[in-house]
Amino acid sequence: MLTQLTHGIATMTRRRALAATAGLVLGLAASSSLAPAQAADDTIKVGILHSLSGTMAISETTLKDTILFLIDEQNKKGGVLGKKLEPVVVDPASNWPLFAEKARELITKDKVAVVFGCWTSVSRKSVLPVFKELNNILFYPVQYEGEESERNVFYTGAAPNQQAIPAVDYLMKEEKVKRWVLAGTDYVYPRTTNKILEAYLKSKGVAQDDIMINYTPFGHSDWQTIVADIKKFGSAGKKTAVVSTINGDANVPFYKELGNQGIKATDIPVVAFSVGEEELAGIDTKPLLGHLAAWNYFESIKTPANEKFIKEWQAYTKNPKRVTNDPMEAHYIGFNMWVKAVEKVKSTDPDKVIDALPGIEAPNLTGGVSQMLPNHHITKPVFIGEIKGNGQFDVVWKTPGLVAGDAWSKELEGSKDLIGDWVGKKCGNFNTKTNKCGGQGS
Amino acid sequence: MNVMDTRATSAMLYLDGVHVSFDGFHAINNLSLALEPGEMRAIIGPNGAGKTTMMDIITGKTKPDEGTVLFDGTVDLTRLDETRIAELGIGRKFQKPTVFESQTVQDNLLLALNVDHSVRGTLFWRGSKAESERIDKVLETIRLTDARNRLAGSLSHGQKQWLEIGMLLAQDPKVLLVDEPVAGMTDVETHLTAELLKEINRNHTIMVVEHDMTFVRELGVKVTCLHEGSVLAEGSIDQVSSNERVVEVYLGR
Amino acid sequence: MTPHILTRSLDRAATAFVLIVAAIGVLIPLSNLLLPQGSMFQVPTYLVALWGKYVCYAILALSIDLIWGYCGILSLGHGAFFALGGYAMGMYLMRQIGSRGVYGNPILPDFMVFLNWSKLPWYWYGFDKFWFAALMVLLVPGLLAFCFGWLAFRSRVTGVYLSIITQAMTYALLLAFFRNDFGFGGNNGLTDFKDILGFNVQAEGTRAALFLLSCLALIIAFLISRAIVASKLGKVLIAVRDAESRTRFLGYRVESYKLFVFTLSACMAGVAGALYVPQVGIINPSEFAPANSIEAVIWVAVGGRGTLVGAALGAVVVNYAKTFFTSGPLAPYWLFMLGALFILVTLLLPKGIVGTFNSWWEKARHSSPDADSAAREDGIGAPNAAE
Amino acid sequence: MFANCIDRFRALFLSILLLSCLTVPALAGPFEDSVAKFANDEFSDTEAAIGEVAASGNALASPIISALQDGRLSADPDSKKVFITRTDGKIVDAATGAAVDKLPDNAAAVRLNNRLRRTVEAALGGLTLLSPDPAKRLAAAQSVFKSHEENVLPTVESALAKESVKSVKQAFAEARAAIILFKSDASDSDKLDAVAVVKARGDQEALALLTALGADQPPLVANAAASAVSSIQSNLAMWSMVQNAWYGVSLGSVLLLAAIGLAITFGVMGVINMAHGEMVMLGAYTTFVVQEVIRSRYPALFDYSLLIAVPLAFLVAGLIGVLIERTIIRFLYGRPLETLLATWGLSLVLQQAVRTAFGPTNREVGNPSWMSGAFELGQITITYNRLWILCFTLAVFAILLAMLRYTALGLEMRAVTQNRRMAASMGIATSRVDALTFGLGSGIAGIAGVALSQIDNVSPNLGQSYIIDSFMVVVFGGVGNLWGTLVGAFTLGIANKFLEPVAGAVLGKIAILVLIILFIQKRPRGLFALKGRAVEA
Repeated sequence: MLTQLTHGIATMTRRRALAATAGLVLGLAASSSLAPAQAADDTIKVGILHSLSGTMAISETTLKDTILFLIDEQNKKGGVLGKKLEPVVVDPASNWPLFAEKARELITKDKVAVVFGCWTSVSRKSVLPVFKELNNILFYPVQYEGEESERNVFYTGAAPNQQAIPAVDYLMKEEKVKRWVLAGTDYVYPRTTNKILEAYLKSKGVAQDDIMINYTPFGHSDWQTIVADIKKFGSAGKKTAVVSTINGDANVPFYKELGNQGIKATDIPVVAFSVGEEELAGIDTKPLLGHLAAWNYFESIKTPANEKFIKEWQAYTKNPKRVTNDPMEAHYIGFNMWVKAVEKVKSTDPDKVIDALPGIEAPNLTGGVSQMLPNHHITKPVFIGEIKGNGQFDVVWKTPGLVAGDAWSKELEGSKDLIGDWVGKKCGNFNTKTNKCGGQGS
Repeated sequence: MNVMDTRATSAMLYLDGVHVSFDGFHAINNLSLALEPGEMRAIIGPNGAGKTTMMDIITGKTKPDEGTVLFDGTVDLTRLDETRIAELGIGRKFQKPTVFESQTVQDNLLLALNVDHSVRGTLFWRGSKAESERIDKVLETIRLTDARNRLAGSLSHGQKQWLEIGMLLAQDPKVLLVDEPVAGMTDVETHLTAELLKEINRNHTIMVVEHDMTFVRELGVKVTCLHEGSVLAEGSIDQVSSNERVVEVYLGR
Repeated sequence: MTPHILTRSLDRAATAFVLIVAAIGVLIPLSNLLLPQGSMFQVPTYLVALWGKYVCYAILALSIDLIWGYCGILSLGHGAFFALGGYAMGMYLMRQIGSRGVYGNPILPDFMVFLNWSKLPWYWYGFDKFWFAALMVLLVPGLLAFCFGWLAFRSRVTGVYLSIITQAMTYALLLAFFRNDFGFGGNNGLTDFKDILGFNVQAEGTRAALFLLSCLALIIAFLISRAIVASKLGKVLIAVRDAESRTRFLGYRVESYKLFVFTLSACMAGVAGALYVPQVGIINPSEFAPANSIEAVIWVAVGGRGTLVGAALGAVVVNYAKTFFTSGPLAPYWLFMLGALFILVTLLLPKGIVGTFNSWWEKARHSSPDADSAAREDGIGAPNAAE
Repeated sequence: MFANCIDRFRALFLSILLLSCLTVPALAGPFEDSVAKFANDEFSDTEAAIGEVAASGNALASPIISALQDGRLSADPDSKKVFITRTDGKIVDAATGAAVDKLPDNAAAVRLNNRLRRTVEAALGGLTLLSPDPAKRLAAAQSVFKSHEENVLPTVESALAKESVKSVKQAFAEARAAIILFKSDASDSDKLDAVAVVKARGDQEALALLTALGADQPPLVANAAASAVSSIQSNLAMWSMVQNAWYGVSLGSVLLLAAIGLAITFGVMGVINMAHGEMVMLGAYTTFVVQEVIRSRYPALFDYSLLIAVPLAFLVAGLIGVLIERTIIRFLYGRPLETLLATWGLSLVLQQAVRTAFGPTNREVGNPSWMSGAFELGQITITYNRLWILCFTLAVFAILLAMLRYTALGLEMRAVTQNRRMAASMGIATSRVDALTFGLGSGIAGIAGVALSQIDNVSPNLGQSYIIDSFMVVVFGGVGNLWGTLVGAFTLGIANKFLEPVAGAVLGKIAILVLIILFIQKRPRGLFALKGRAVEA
């Protein structure tokens, strides 16, 4: 019955004729095969796979708006290959299996040329088999734990070497930090990042005793004990810093507790990898003055491109206070790269676009030009920003040039010999030691 | 306690020195009572006298703080749970008629039948001629043959009371505890119920709790009056109702 | 005389249901495989996977209905059994990847390699064999349900209290499976499956077969449930649901009945989870989220509590609505609809779709008070087919 | 030996320069040139400028540096002019002290990073050791205690001698001890005395100082320091027990606050309100709206924002509660499981409604000044917000208890819950009482939201994170008993906080859940269960 809703009344008569035999099944088939829009010829469809409801809506809604904004801007310029871009928005509702279902729907039913989407690693992992099976393109805009290079995915967020390691370097050099607290939410990104950092710190001569690792559940709200522990750990006579991979929601109570227990950035600085302008919008940042974040983009960076982007974004959203953040810039870069690749091969055929993408360059918003690498990651500058009283960041340090994203961490035993190379080797996990594709080998 | 070695008493049901309190309130206070095999006993008493609590104790729903509760002179009921006590042969009809409303009258009786009550037994139950004959017989006794396929929930109040008595019959226990069987019944129904109970009494021991004095009188059996959790008076209905303290309790002091 | 347990359970409506599910189970895969792509009547693969998912949900709904609809046990943690079954299957699929993982480690799954685990934890042993995994699919949820139920039913935790501790159970499992130390892949769970019994999980043929299997499992689960509710055991369960202590005073060991049906239901949920995982391609801790379990209860409520067909139907209808409303312009309002559905169904349609239909049907043919047994389908007062 | 503190010394070095300049005539270059360096927007130039300005002995040095610390120092990159915005809002040229009408358009605040902030702090600490304000002297002494730069010793000693305020004198003594401890040429006996002073201080920082003391100390001193360290450690270990207990009580108060409304709706009325968390969320959003209005219209009232929000949150959540009861719940009495499902649906609707109205992101709710910061009690830190929340929770609990016991509504509520028919026949409008009771429970949840907005995210998901915990508290404590809820909340809070250091936050939480499940087996009706016939009905 409900299938009728999905397709036009036009199909009704045909369906009714066949309903006598195996109506339900065939009806289902008819409904689905006729549903794809006939408009497919004069527009290019772009899938947007970001949660609009549920727990992840807090972060992902903005990214949906970003892509809509970018498509709008592109269409003003005449679209791509002379066709308008048509966004297809779905809501995977922060539900991981639903991500896979929606991805399948976007590719099979809506026949999109490319998908921009996902935030959490698990959502990306969930849709990965779908993109591989149906051979389509996913642009993933969020910093993540690395250890992945897939033919169908382009990672425009930071790999650990584009965020975590430069941040630690900064603290070591500029703040002379000798003792480290690695605090994170208990899931894959913090676990992996902390593993990488631990190995990196040890390689720099930091003793095991000088590293404290702590994990908390998602949405942890009672930070009293942990903040007290950090305070205690920090009073051992050596300069101490906290490297925080605490996930979005838990940050506000964490920072509130830090502020209230009187831990100032001058005593124990906290450098966070998941706290950006959007997250700070929910906190009174005065007590957090001087705590740090490492990103590849800050709204406060003054370049003409960034100022133009912010102005147009705020005009598009009709909200003069709307902030911008790093994953938005990642989508900005990714979207422009895709457009360039499509224009280069004059086709939206995923195979052609995938092959064309490595090597494509697109300006980022911080004054540089990012390039898509053969491992499907991009080059990005790394900035360290200090939290200011107005919820923005003040860039205190940046890498001299752009840093190339490593798909595989050099610090981890399992992946140090691996590289991703979809141009020469056509392989995401090429082992440079055995010269073979397929991981460590046995 | 010399409970287990010999039959301590010839009584079918034997309560001695039972105490129960709920949060400091003494619901049952040094209650002693004996019910001989084959006897029918009426229990009366004002609200809160502990009648229902006493039944709860006998059927294992409430555990007494102290005291002896023996069944058939040997079995210590305070150590058993409701299911075990029911299996021993003590059936109970509740104050508020409690039948399985969403099932048919016939199924209600079927469930009450004293046959294999294990999970396996019921899963592979196939029914037998003997069983359906017994159900037919009980239906006849409680005058619900015509209503056998009706849902129990659709019965009238009186019919539900009877159905519950019928379930007791199907259960075929040694002792029947009947809590206010005629509450809400018409005079005719009350009379019929009294007849029914007397008939059942021919081969079952019965304890009836009732407020309705006409009904108790009609039963014509030994009466025990409870008050504040202990026995106030015992004897024939005339003896009890002429007892000064009973009058005092019922009419207020 | 009462007929055999199996024949007794197949009244007209039940037979119709079984036939429809069987037809769907055969025709959808056939249409998908045999008809040419793009043909009007070809069911695309993505719909096969989607409907496969619905069918798994239908089994889960059935298992919830068996305990809630018939025995009055409202479990708000049934998703836990579903997820455990899924994890057991996921572990098998993980082991089947072998050296095709991104790190190429022949034994360790990828997530263990990148967290520097040196060897396989003991509880992963045996999962490389399908029979073992299949056994675990039944055993793990069954055992958990048995232990949990044994404790809870014996101490007579009932009603709301039981619902809340089942919720605590699934919440505790959610937190535990989130932990990477636990060895089940943490938040990401298990994914990137390649083969099942030597067949590529993404191949159309495998999908079709999995769909057929799911339908088969639904039929079997339905028949088992039917057999139970149509037996005297079913009457006892309803008795427990309606008047638990009365049942006890009749000499039934209520806790055994509850334990039996709860454990069975958990096993069914486990099977549903196991079939779900290869079709969806991922299993992760979010399946343990209390919200998921509550949602599954709603499927049953929508379809009709205490009617097996209703439970299955409810699962399909609600999930279809979810698929439909989470795309397109209505996407941001999906939660409004789901929420409103909960409220409206409980207020206006307390018997659910099938239950309401049944009573309407009963009323329509009220002229004969001794209603035909088939008309009542597998409704609450499942009548004796002997009449 | 100083290797681990180099950056502190760099900072201190400047302040020393500065101090010496107080007595020695200024040797630095033209003051204006130094000040102009602030306009270069380079951290290295800013650092140099701080040093030079501090060393200049110019009367403007202190105002410039405090302005820099507070972000009131701005610079015009084009004209290289630097300005101080004084606390009274007046603007002066930093180089000359001349008053200026307004800041140039392109003037921006001089930026600092953490290292510079420490430099500024140290410079200011040196400048303020002799400040007339005792609070500033105290802060300066504490800053010296941390940095223990030996060149300040003479100043510290002279300050110590002059000091009349006891607590400040103590701080100076400790600062002096810290310096002596690290002074290479101090005598053993002086050092032993210093160890004793630091040991007497006995806190984390004393411990840090003593641990940082290198191995190259004379054996006598090293031994004394080692024994001081172990004595401080064991003392702190004892305090950490107290600390855990306090954290537990504090967590318990949060749980109680979240659960107390539920104890009314679920415990007293038997309504399972899964949308309870959303009532809490609505309270938090009410606080947000109140603060927004105050920020834009009456900024002076900000400190009273919570006091204004409490009654409003009670009204908002309470009225919505009444509405819910009248439109949904009253049709579902006696069907607890259906109520559960309907209210869960409601919670989804409310969440998404708030998400639509206020956006999916966190909203900023500020802490008023009296809710910020912390104080030390012995060796534990007590934050004001937690303390106030505890007091607030207990007050709400007491008021609620009194209300149930002494008011007419309370009496009617108890009557209706105990025997609805009887109450109705006695002329109590039961449906009105139902609505009011539910409204009361919801209103209290709303109040809880005001308090929770101070420690947690204000986002549409706020309620979700408390609902399961709240139910656990009520069920654990025993339904129908407010005291049970109180004891339940504090028991769970304290148990959680003692488990957390041992098992970690995640395992601790799992352990608590498992313990509750097992506990319910033992006492199926909670800690304080009602007994007797009535509960079975």
